[in-house]
Amino acid sequence: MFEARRETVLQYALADLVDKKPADAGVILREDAFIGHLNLRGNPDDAAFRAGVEATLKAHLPVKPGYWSAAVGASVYWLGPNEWLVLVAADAAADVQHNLRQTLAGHFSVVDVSGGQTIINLSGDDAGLLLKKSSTYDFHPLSFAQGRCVQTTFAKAMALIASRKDGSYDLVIRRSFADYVVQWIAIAAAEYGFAVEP
Amino acid sequence: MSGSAVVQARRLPAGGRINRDQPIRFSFNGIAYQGFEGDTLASALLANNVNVVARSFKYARPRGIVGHGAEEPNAIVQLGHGAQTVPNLRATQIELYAGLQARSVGAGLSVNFDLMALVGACGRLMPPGFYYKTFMRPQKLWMTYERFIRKAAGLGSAAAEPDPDSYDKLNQHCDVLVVGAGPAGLAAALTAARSGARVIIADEQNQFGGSLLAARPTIGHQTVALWLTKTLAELHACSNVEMLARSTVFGYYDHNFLAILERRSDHLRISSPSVARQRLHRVRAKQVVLATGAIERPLVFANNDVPGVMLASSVSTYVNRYGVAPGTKLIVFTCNDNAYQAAIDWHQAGQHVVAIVDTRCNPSGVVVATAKELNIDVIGGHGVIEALGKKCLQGAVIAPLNADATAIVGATRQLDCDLIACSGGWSPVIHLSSHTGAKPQWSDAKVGFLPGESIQQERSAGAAKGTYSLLDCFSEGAYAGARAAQLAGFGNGTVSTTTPPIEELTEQPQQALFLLPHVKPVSRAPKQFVDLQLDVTAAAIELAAREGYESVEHAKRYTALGFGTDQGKLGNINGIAILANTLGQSIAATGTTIFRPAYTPTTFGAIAGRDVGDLFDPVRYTAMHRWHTEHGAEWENVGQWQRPRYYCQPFEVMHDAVKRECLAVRNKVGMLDASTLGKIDIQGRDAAEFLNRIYSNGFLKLAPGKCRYGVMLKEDGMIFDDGVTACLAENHYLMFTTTGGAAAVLAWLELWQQTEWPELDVFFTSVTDHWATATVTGPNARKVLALVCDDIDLDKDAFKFMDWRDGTVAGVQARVFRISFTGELSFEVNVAAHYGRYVWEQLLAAGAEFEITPYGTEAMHVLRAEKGFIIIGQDTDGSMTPADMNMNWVVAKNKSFNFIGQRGLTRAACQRCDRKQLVGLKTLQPETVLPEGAQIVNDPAQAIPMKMQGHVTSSYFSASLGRSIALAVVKGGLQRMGDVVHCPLADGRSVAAEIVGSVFYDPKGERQNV
Amino acid sequence: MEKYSLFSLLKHARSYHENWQRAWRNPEPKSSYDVVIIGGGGHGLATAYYLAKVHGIRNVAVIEKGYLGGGNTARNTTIIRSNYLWDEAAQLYELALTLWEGLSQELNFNVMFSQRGVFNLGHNLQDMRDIQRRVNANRLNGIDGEVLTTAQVQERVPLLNCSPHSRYPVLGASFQARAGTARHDAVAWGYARAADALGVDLLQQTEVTGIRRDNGAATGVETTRGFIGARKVACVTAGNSSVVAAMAGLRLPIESRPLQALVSEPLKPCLDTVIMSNAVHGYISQSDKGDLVIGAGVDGYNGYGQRGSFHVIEHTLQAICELFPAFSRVRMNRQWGGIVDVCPDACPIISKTPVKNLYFNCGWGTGGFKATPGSGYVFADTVANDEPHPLAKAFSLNRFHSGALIDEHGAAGVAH
Amino acid sequence: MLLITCPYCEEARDETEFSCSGEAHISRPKNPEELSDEQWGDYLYFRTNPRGLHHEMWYHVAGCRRYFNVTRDTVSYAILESYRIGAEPGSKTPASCST
Repeated sequence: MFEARRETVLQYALADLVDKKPADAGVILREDAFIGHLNLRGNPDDAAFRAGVEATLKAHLPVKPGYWSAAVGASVYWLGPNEWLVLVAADAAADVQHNLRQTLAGHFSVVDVSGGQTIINLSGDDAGLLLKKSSTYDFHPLSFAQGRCVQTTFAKAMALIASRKDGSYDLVIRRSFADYVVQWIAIAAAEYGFAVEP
Repeated sequence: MSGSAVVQARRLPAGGRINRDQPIRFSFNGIAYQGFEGDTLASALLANNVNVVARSFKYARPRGIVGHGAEEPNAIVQLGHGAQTVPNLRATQIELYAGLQARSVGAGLSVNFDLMALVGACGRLMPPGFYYKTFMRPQKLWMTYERFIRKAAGLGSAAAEPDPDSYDKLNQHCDVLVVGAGPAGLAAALTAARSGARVIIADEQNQFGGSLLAARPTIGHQTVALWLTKTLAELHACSNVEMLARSTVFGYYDHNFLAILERRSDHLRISSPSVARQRLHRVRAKQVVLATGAIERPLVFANNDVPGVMLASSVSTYVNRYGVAPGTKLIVFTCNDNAYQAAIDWHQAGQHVVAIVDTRCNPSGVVVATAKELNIDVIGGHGVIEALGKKCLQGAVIAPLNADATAIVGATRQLDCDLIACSGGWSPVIHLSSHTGAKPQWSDAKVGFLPGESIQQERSAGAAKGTYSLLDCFSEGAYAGARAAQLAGFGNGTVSTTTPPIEELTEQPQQALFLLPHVKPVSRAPKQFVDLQLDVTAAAIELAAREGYESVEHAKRYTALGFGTDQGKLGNINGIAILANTLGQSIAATGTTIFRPAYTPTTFGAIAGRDVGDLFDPVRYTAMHRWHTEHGAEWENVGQWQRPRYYCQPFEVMHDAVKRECLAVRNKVGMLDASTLGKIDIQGRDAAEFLNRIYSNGFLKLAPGKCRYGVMLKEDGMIFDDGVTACLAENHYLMFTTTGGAAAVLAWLELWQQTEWPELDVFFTSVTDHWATATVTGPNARKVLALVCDDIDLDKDAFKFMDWRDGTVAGVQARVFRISFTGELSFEVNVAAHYGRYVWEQLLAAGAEFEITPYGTEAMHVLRAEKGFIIIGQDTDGSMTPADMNMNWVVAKNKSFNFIGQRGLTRAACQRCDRKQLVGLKTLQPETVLPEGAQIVNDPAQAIPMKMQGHVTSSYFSASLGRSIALAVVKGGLQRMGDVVHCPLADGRSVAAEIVGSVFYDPKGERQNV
Repeated sequence: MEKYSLFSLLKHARSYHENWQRAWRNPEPKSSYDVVIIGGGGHGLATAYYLAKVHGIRNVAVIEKGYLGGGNTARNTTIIRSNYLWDEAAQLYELALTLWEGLSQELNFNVMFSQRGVFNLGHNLQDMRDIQRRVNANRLNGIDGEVLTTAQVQERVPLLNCSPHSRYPVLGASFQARAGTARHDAVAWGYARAADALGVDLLQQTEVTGIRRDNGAATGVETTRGFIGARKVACVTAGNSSVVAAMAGLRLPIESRPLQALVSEPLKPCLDTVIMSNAVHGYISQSDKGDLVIGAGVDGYNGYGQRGSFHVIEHTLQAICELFPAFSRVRMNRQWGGIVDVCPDACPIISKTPVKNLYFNCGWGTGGFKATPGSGYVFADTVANDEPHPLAKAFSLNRFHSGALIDEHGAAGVAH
Repeated sequence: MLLITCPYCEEARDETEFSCSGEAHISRPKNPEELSDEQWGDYLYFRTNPRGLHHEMWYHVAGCRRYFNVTRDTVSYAILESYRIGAEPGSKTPASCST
């Protein structure tokens, strides 16, 4: 029978960077691969929809622009007035999608986009500076505290950028742009010391 | 570097903000010199008694250093050499570093070599605009004339090799941006910082302090020096303050966006790819304080360009900040109190002041008194009307003037001197305020242009606003900082800082003076220079006006006034005043000219940033990209995507590879990476209705499991995109778009749903990146798939052409589509991209026994052309309707809803029968391949201009058919089957071809249905 | 008109240039004219000149709200070429190019038309197909042009980055040898001086505030210097066309957009031709003064501010550094913006209007400067005969109703 | 360099996140087939293009992917308001009066 082999989005891009691991790195990159990514659409003003989503995901559905919520099974990111990104365990994606379809009624949509994007976690003292080099958005801790997320430009690509409790940042980027984004980060971070965390 | 460093003859024994323990060796025009740490190239050259630093642009006259900063018009040098050379830097702005090598620009062999002066002698033949009046005959000779003109023009030289350095950018956000770190700027930053606002303060110099850095260290100024130290210390300690030295704010753009160039490595002489040589700060500021200071205005008199004529403030700066005396015998020539300080500084430095020549009849007041106390000879009511000397100043001709200094009222006399420090007053640096569109206001009281009414969230303070008293600068800056912070939401606008206790100097009013009279009329007097860099004289401006170039812009453009690299920082106002005077109107009525970015010249590379080379534009890869790389793929850029164009095997050239790939698909089986096609998931109750409106053909009756090809039109009826859409389930569809069109199509769908049909319940989600697609195509395609897929019934009746099925391929959840772009039996296998390469390799392994052959876009193009399938953007160009493409079958005739583009199609021009239509072409010589883009005519013998009937859109040699084939659009082509047309080529040949149907291979389309 | 020549220069040098004649008068407006031209830019002045010269209509006023040639004439990057794709456009621009070739002599004013050639680079296979198509069409239209390989381009432009490893390698180029650049101000001044000499009144600092109509026909213009009657009113107000049209109750298929440009500091000769790249999005030449003259793309929004967005300049300089890595250390001296009237098909409107005796010449987008002589020539003819000049027929307003657009986007691409 | 407030993201973002899609409030005729070529051409191509206040549509392409309207002065480039599709602009100043 078949031994299905899967590859992480950054498998090759990071392979080229393995030697780049200064101890005093100001920017540390880690890929959180093989996460279940679901794109969820629906009407937040529809109480049934909101309740259905929150019951299924056991997570809060952020309706305030630019926020994300974390829960045990799933984290949910605001993408637009009727659009969210739901992150779940890779193998859970299919079930969660199924359950949402079971629970929700009316006008909604759920799409599995797991293969199309990946998560880059940026930590280190200079991670903020790296964002400043790469995006026009204001990531000052006062305005971009933990729990905030934003879809914006990153270099000449786009990213969903979220700020985490531990002070690091998650970047959700599209697969096809991943090599470009990593090359950009590696070059931009060089002056701070750049490390890749397995 | 050649020779040994010579002594610094003009260096004062003591004083200055230089480190005398750190001697620095450098060279200028090949001669070795020595300066000190803290010097600029200019101060070091003056210390070494280098008077002539350049030859002038038009008249090749010797020129010396005039200023001490961004205003310097003469001391323009070429720094370094090879790939890292930089043209046109100002010596006054180059920090001295060990090993610095600089050359004069423009000059021939040497600035002291006088051959070029011959050109100068012809000066009278070169009035402004002389080139508009000559070099016209014979017409064909202009290109020759031009070559000489171009050689003579231009300053420095660009490098001839790629720039080895790198540049980057920081996107900054702040509440208050303070531009300029002089007294006003520092006071503003301090008050704003104390309010808690996020503050950025930028200054173009290497040290903060502005004019304070050149202040004489006397008792009165001790307190100032102390204040400076303490202020800088406090600012450095503030976590909410970012201090940018060596950082020029060069542009003020809309919505309070400002661009700052920070120079980071040149002065350190390091060059490393990881350290950007320069950094562009892209600042979005809530509020801005412009404390950009003022630039002293020179006085315009005969031969005022002789080396040794300087700005008064520059003389003070060289003495006080750099410990350099740029001469021995000083004349201060002024029409205001302010310049007396230069004489006082000079005197304090133990140098000889010949006299202060003041155009005001009986100068009085504090500084005048001070000067007199020091026994400095003050000559009132006089002016310097002519400077003597060529390469260095040898004296000055002074004359008694009438009250408004417009006429000479007595005998002239000569004064012996080698340095003239002149001052016509000050010009506030209003460039940035002007960038915002604020219209500069002329002030007779300040004798200068002041910042116009603010349009953006900005305010000016200090000298930039015409406030010249140190005390007022402090308080004005402090207030501006507090106010800016308040408007940004910090503090209540009250000033929290104290200004240093210094005594207030009351100044006597200055005289408005822009051109000194001469014994001869302006047109005949020795040259009175207004714009030193471009050799624009007072006579030139008068002539321009006389010839009718009366508007400021005409006069400027006709004479080139202000078009130099200093953008007229010294000359513009004198020039405008002289024009106004010539026209007999006020300066205010004559108007200023709008300043444009950049305030000072800004490196291309820094504005480009890191987005060059590999990072110029994102490159997009599919999940199988590395496999392609490892297997000899030659690439084609399709939009941002890189797609394999063909796979080269040993000893193959492109033609062989493409032929091999094509034949494999037709006779055996081939495989294409089709992952780049755009894919949009569409869900919602009204999805079908929406598709039916957006596509030209019907989509209401597409059943789950089925696919349909569709064409999208713009409202004008022209083809915009095409692709297959599959019905995944009830109210759930998957749309394929062209590779290049994906983003545009998604935006297009959202546009109509969001703005026109919000009542339609439908959601769109891009899944382009989620799916990796391997197209298995060819007679053996089914056999290959069967080996890796056992849960889909692949039987031709169970899984028909234009069906799709869910299943597992090589153990991976997959969607398989029976759609074909080759005309062969095809299965498009879609799997989550993580498995893309794995499934690709499994299919290859399974196909090995059938000699499965990976093929690229080139073979794909040939195969689809053999079938007459169009490619949007190649066979169409935005002016083609479905009918033009012979695709009327894709246009629904009786939809209930008038679909997008339907009305456009019925316009008169779209109904004409002589529109270009898609046809096939068969060259009469089967082996001749028409060039794509060849134009088509009926009669190749006709005279030029020929009547063109259309052009070849696609053309290949078809290995399967053993002949060339082409697609073309031809006027009324569909009615011309069998006609022979001609393609006249560049090489003179004309290729004859027969118009045929556009389907060359398997016209009945049976092969894809098997 | 005083003849300009080396001899006149010598003569005047002897008298210290004190006796040069005015280049043009500064007349008081008459109460009425046969033709009033709104807009004293290159096109308007050229129209006036040809009306007087070719059609003998000399009772003409050119009304300019600012100074002559102060709009796009003063703000463009001076590129001149005629290698357009479609017959209609190509023939119009070719007429302009042939007029350029004799213009200095015609006007006795050196407009410094420098036929240094223009390269249009191709960076992908479709670029090259389009280049082939365009050059073939040009050739059959009698317009010079050739397709060059990468090697040929590299040989002629040594500093150009032709590496196959660059992000978008240069795959080849089209080259028009007769194309080039000219001194933009000189064009306006030359036409102004020549038109003035033929009796045309040039009214500067005079703003048109309204267009007076009498039962469907234009009868004159209201200006800041009072009403001026006119048998015919011709509008040539690039960057303001919709505003002027509104004065006559007309709407146009035009959007006015910022178009930005910049120059470097003056450099010794380092680029002796004109390079344009649509795919990489930049174009560059070197002026006789030594400045690198660089054009950016059109901004994405409407704007009358003669300012655009900084990111457009950033993108353009990325393209320039990509094409000429050696220019990365060169410095930008000045940047500015013009206002271009963009038509849906990137082609001009030279047309009669629903209002009788009112004519419009607009919508040149980024192609205006190079067309100046041809535009003036055919527009003068159209106005004089109240009938479109043969070359102007295809550019009438009604094409936007019939649908007979001339889609030059392919050829127009980036600004030039 | 415009700073545009997206009414859905409820904050000001850099211009580079958006693309402008031209004049706002041009709705598709309900009955295209009944329009003359002239009327259809007007809908397709003819625009107000005012010098002054302009209602225009923007697309937050690098953000929430929503279309929305903006009232902007085409001379000063000052943005007076951003509002959602379907909403009416608050600033009704006729375009002509401002310069």
